[in-house]
Amino acid sequence: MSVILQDAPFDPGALLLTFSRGREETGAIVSFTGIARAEAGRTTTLELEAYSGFTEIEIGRIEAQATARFSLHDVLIVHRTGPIAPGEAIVFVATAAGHRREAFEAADLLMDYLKSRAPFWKKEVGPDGERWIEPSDRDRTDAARWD
Amino acid sequence: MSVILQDAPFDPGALLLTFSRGREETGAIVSFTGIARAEAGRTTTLELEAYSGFTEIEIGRIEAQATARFSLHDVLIVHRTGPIAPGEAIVFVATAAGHRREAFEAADLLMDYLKSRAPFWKKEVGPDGERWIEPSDRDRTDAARWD
Amino acid sequence: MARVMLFGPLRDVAGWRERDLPAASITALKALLAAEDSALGLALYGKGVQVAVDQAIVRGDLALSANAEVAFLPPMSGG
Amino acid sequence: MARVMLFGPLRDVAGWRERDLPAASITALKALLAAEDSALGLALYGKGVQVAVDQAIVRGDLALSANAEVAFLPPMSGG
Repeated sequence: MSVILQDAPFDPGALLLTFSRGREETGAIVSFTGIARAEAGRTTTLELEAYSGFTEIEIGRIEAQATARFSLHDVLIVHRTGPIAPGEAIVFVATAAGHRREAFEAADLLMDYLKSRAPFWKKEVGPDGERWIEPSDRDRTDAARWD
Repeated sequence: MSVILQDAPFDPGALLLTFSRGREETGAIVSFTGIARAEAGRTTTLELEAYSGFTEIEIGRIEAQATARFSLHDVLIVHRTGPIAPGEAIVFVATAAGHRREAFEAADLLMDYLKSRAPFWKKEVGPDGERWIEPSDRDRTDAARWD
Repeated sequence: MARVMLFGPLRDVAGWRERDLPAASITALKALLAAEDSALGLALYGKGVQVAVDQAIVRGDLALSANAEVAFLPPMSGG
Repeated sequence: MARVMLFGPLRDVAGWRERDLPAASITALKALLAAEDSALGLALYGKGVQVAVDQAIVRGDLALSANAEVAFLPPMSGG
């Protein structure tokens, strides 16, 4: 079980490769990769700020809740911080469980949390200037499904 | 959009790596990897039989339905056939969409279909002999969610 | 001649997977197989067994063209 | 002295991210910041701004020990 925040780009395939190795009793692994969209040129960079230390602890708390709720064998969360270019991965979540429903639901819950409540501040920078982003209404209602 | 059946083992990480490359407008990629469980020594090999040609067409039909229903940008389904050892991947499904809910639900639907209705015949071989497997009740009710 | 294919448990019952057999229709083919091997005959009429001709599921009887591929598909287990 | 940290839009409003400031409590610290920069003061009392002391969210006022880390967290945007 781990939470990694990093400025450096990462490769979701390489993360899944490591995560899925040597699992004899895990029947199901779900991964989610969130990618910065170019929005047809409207966004040139995404800037993500975390509160180093605090952000990892808060995410780790939800990770522990999901692990207990869905009897997970393992979880990995990797999240970019700093400037992110279109096409680059922002977030990677992988869940390992005995059966597929638990692995799917845990990844779904973790992503809903990360997209709406995790301690990040996100700015979109484009040709028309920059703006701070808030969670969408859909992000909020998605997250409320698990309360 | 593709369906690949193969006797050779595959690496889910390598598949995700290729699948996620160069996507500027895809916001979300979900992957599912199904792994043969050792069941604490009860299963030594899983044997999967497909009807070459027919099985790909049937799976491709559901892939096309999921693509339309969830506005997918892309889908990849890779499925092992032949003898599979514990710890080896049996199935890999990846979905790419603009937003995460569509990517999650499409992968979920495809897996429910693959686990309960896809044209495969599956035999478990262990120290106590061999037996043909049928979908579990849970597999059937999971699949019925999408009808 | 039809190319006849058995899948899953049907193959275990019959002891073979693929054979070329003379048959003008699905009904005639089933009767031929049952006459030769009663256990296989019983299994072919079993619950949930579907028939595909040239890779398309068919219901009821159907005349078979020369070189037709006839597959007997027991209930699918999923992957 | 408290180590004061601003995140997200608060940092843009204030023009700085981290400073050491003398303050015996959160209330005193907010008053000090508002006296110095009224736009920041307004933002700090804005909707949804949370305060963390030594990386734990606190509600209401709290006395600050020497070397306390005080972070002002505007509504989180998620990743």
